[in-house]
Amino acid sequence: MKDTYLVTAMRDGLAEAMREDPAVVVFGEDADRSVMGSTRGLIDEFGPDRVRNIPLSEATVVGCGVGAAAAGLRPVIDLMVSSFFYMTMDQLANQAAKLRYMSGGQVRLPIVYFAATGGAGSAAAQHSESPHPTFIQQAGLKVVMPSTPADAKGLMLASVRDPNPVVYLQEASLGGTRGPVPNGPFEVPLGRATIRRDGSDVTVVAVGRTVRVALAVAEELDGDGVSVEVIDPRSLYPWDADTVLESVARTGRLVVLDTARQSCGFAAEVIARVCTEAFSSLRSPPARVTTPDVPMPFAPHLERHLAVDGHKAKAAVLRCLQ
Amino acid sequence: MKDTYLVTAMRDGLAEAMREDPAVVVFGEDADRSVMGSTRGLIDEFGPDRVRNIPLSEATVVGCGVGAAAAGLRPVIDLMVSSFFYMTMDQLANQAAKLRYMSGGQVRLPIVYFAATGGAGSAAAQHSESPHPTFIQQAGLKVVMPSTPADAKGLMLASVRDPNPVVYLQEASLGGTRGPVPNGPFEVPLGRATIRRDGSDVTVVAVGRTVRVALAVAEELDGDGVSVEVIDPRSLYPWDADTVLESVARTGRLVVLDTARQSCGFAAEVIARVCTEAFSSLRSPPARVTTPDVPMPFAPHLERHLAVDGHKAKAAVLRCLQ
Amino acid sequence: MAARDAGADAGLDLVEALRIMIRIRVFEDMCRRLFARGRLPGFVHLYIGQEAVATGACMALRTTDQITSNHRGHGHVIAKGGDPARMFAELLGKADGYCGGKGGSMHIVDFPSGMLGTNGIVGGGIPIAAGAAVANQYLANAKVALSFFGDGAANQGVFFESLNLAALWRLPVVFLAENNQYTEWTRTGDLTAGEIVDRAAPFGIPARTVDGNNVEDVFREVRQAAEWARSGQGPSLIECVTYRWHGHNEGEEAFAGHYRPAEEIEAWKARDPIAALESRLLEEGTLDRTRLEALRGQEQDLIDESYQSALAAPVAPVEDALTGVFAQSAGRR
Amino acid sequence: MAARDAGADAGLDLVEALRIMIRIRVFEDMCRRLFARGRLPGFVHLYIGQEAVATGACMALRTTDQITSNHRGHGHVIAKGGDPARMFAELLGKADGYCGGKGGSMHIVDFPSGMLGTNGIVGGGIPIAAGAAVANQYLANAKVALSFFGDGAANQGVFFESLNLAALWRLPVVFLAENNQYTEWTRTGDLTAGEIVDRAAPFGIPARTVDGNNVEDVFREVRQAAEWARSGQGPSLIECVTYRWHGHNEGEEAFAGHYRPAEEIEAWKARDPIAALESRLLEEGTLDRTRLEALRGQEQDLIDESYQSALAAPVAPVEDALTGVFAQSAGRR
Ligand SMILES: Cc1ncc(C[n+]2csc(CCOP(=O)(O)OP(=O)(O)O)c2C)c(N)n1
Ligand SMILES: Cc1ncc(C[n+]2csc(CCOP(=O)(O)OP(=O)(O)O)c2C)c(N)n1
Ligand SMILES: [Mg+2]
Ligand SMILES: [Mg+2]
Repeated sequence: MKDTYLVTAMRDGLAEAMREDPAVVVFGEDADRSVMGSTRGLIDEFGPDRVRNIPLSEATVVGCGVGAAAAGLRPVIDLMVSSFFYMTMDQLANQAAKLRYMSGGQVRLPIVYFAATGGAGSAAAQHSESPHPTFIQQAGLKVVMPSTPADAKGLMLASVRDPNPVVYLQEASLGGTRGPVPNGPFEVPLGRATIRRDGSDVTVVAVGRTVRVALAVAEELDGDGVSVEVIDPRSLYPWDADTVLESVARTGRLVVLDTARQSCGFAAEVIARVCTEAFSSLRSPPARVTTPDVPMPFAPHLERHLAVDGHKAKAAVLRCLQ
Repeated sequence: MKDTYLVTAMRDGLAEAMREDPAVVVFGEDADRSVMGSTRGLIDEFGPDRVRNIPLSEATVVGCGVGAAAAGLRPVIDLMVSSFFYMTMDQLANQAAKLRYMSGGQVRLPIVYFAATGGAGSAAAQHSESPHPTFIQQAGLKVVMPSTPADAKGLMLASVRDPNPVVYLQEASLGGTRGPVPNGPFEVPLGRATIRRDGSDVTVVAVGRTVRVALAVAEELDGDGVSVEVIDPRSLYPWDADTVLESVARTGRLVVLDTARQSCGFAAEVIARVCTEAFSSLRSPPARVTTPDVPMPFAPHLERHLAVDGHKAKAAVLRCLQ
Repeated sequence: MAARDAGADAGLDLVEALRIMIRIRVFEDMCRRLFARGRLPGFVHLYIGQEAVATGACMALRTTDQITSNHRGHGHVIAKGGDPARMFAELLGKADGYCGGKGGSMHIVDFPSGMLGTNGIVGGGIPIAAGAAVANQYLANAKVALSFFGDGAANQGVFFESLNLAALWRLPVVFLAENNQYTEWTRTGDLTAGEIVDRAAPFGIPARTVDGNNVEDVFREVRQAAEWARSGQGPSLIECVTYRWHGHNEGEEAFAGHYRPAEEIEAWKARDPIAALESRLLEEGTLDRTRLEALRGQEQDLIDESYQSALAAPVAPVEDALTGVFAQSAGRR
Repeated sequence: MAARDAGADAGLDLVEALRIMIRIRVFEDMCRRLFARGRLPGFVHLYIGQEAVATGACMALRTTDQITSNHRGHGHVIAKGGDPARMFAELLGKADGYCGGKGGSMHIVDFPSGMLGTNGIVGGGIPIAAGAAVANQYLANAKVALSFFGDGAANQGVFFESLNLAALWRLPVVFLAENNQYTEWTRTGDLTAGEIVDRAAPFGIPARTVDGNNVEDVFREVRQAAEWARSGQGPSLIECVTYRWHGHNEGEEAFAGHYRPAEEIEAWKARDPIAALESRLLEEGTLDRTRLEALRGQEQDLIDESYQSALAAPVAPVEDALTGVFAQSAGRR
């Protein structure tokens, strides 16, 4: 166990993967010095052949990942900021997500595409996207978003070991948060949620940075005798619906917190899934607290106004309990 | 009134827009001869200056739309097949969808981006996307999908007249269907749904080609004394939730048919909206019938197996009625 | 295609080249007839007229080398060693098609012969080939990757981005542009400023234009480029000037109208790469009429039998449509 | 900026040029200090060292001409006629900032002065400028569009796609590459094969390299390119070689380490475009020390007052965050 920053833990998970398999090669803009810190120092241990700086040609680099994986590498591609994924959507959605299926299973594409995601503090509209629903929609990409340093490391190792394309999204606003992280290699299995806090009155499913929001609300309401269960899906595709359904069966209430914009977001999917499959177990209307349907504004007070915060989350939980 | 093919009606709507405003200029691959038919013949009336063939540089052309609109044109850009939108996602999502908001409202961007969408009969995975949820997620793009020739014409004129970027999706499989279309210019207002069939037992919200599926099921169940209301949203963003909520308040039951893949699709949004805002009016679990979470296979029998069809739709409706 | 491999480091076996070109022609002609009779689902883009490009290029490569291709890819698949029976099976959506019927014409993958995929996205295969080259270079496996793409694809940003990356990293990759002078229904010149071959110069990448209807010229250039890449010298661009005899896709006539002058089409048909090679081999005496007829007959039989076997083959169970998105077995290769 | 317009078809007013360059320098220096004191939210990319490029280029344009810019855009906004007070207000997230606080440094738009936007996406502004040129050409309004972008952006596919389209349609657009020799923390040469200026040739687009630290050279080239475009001759590419004195973004020191040799930075500081112009104007006698000091003082005062007024200004009500995505009024412009 070591107390570690989330972004460092993510880097450590990548280092473990590189140690165990020389086919793991990292590509990114300034991957050597690493603007975000997620690849910092790797070049010292693994050298410039395995840690490569790339030109600003994101679409091509994402496509190179497909070709390199088909030809025997396990490419890990740092796209820096999740907004930049949009430059690469053709290679990501039309090629990486579909090639295995289209080929009738002839190719395996062990690729990890990662980036910092979400509002990071006045980074404004082109650096504050939470585009995970768009990746989930592709159906051919696994999508993960850790909320703790330990998960950041374990999910990274699991993602690199997975034989499929994985989009690994690191909450920009959590990069500098610390937490205990086991030493050495370990996996946090893809597709498995974790219950961050047990509760019996209401189930709160929280994504990424909103997990901390949910836990704070749970703590606060605990004083008022309200028992809140907090579930962190960690993997957003495929996601662990069973754990959520089982929880809602016990609590009868559901609130979903998501950093993505509301329409067709992950919160919509969780609510739709629960309502179509466990309608009878719901004792009150489900609720969602998400980023509203607007681009992220620059001004701190405007950005704050849009954030999924404790105030909004608590209000949603209390509404469910009425 | 004239009996017209859907794709021709769409073309006629565009022609009306070009007649009323010389600032409307059309850009597309083979726009002069028009592979899909949606711009066929326009060059004869409006000339090569207003109907332009473009190189295979979709990302740049979509960005040109933003610059041209900001500088005084009303560009209409034909991207041919909705899968190709992925090539343009940066210019579409980071620029077109956000520039007005980011600029504090200084610019208006009257742009229409259109393409044929959805499975078209063994066009396979890279020509059969139904990506509307990805556009809806952007929050800065209006999204429409007509299901009748009359709506195809009226929505096109409304889209070109709208001062914002509109993604106009024409169901490839409906292009050759006929229906009565009023002569001359008329608008089908954006954001307004229409009730295709009145009913009292269950509300079926159906998107694009699934509207016909819903109507057929409604007809069939009518015989068994089941009264099905069929709502065609026509606009998917912003969409007319009021009409749906009002209907569900009457019927107490909801089934959503969507051509997009299930996870984070439009069906998820409709169900989440109704369950969070009108939970008490639901007398049975809502249901969705969508394309499963896989790329579209080539073989006709495999593709058919994934389609939203009458069999699946009827089963979903009957489940709601139990 | 051991034959080709044996010859891989020697010159071009012209009779084998003729055989492959004829095989492609006959395969495509069968597709034409099947499509006309409504027997082929989906889009069909024929390679007829361009056979010398795929044949010359793939015969200059090793079976272990990789290629990526585009929507007009049947010729590339065959030339790289593809089995016509499994191709027909794919086009018919059968279980033992290359992709089990999931891919179809625009997504044929034949991994064992280094065929990484035809592609429905114009330009989509270019970065994929560059990526394969990144792997080859890193693994030092002496493999070369080649990307076939059309003149239309040469206007996609990824083409230039790939040239830049390939030049920077000296990737063992060959960019092969098939300039058939039309992008769908529009003249290449109306969409493409300057010459495609000149687009490599700014990156310091060697480039050549060759007669795409001359299989020997194509072979020579690609062999040179492949060995240049194999020896660590880096990428090359080759523009093959050729012509497609048929429409952009089968069945276009109803809508396309006459976008190509009849004389132009005739002039190019008069430059048929197959007829040219045949008469040359006959003149040289390398072949006589009997052997030529025999060869033609063999290829015709191969295609006919391939089609019959594909036709007789079963389709995949419908449940297959729902599986195969993700590889299951976790962990290392 | 009427002054500039008056001179729009004459030569360069060097004193006015010096004024603008100093204004940019002082504005950016204020940003530096504010950021260091934690007063500026978000990312800040300073233009210090590159002032001659924006100034020479924008003074060669008319107010009605359009520009698009990038993440390092403060200099472009000021040179095109932007109001420092509204810029500071934007950087501070105030209501009367150019974008009401919704855009910030990377999204400043000043529509009336033809400033179509700084941009957070590297390369994002290039097609937008080409599109503005499409409109200008169609509307025959004699306007020219110019896109400022960095060496890093020259590796984005849209750059090449835009060159091709601009050449095909003879668009009235000027592509202006500011090569400050680094893409974030990496040397341009490690990411960019060949010379950026050579990338226009394949499309038949005229291109020139100029000393980006010499405001007159930049002015002359851009004026020529703009008139070339205005007279219907089409696009041009200009590569301005320059250097940024500061980090890629403020506050990078903590992580970036020393990626640029100290001598290199010093050598470029010795080539300060402002100092060079000052001493020249003093030598020529166009300016004397008193007038120079006065001019400096005026710009310092302008910036100080601009900042103070911005600081005092109110922020937008939080509800504004939820509005303004779509234009409401339907129909025609
Ligand atoms: C990104 C993308 N845009 C458009 C299309 C539609 N399309 C299919 S083939 C084609 C023309 C390609 O021309 P070229 O590259 O010259 O190849 P050719 O058909 O001439 O062999 C077009 C526009 C596509 N498949 N992908
Ligand atoms: C598409 C995209 N990729 C990456 C980034 C991150 N980024 C911001 S500025 C920059 C470097 C740009 O270099 P250059 O174009 O030379 O401009 P300079 O900073 O040198 O002025 C990068 C990589 C981005 N903003 N957009
Ligand atoms: Mg072509
Ligand atoms: Mg630079």
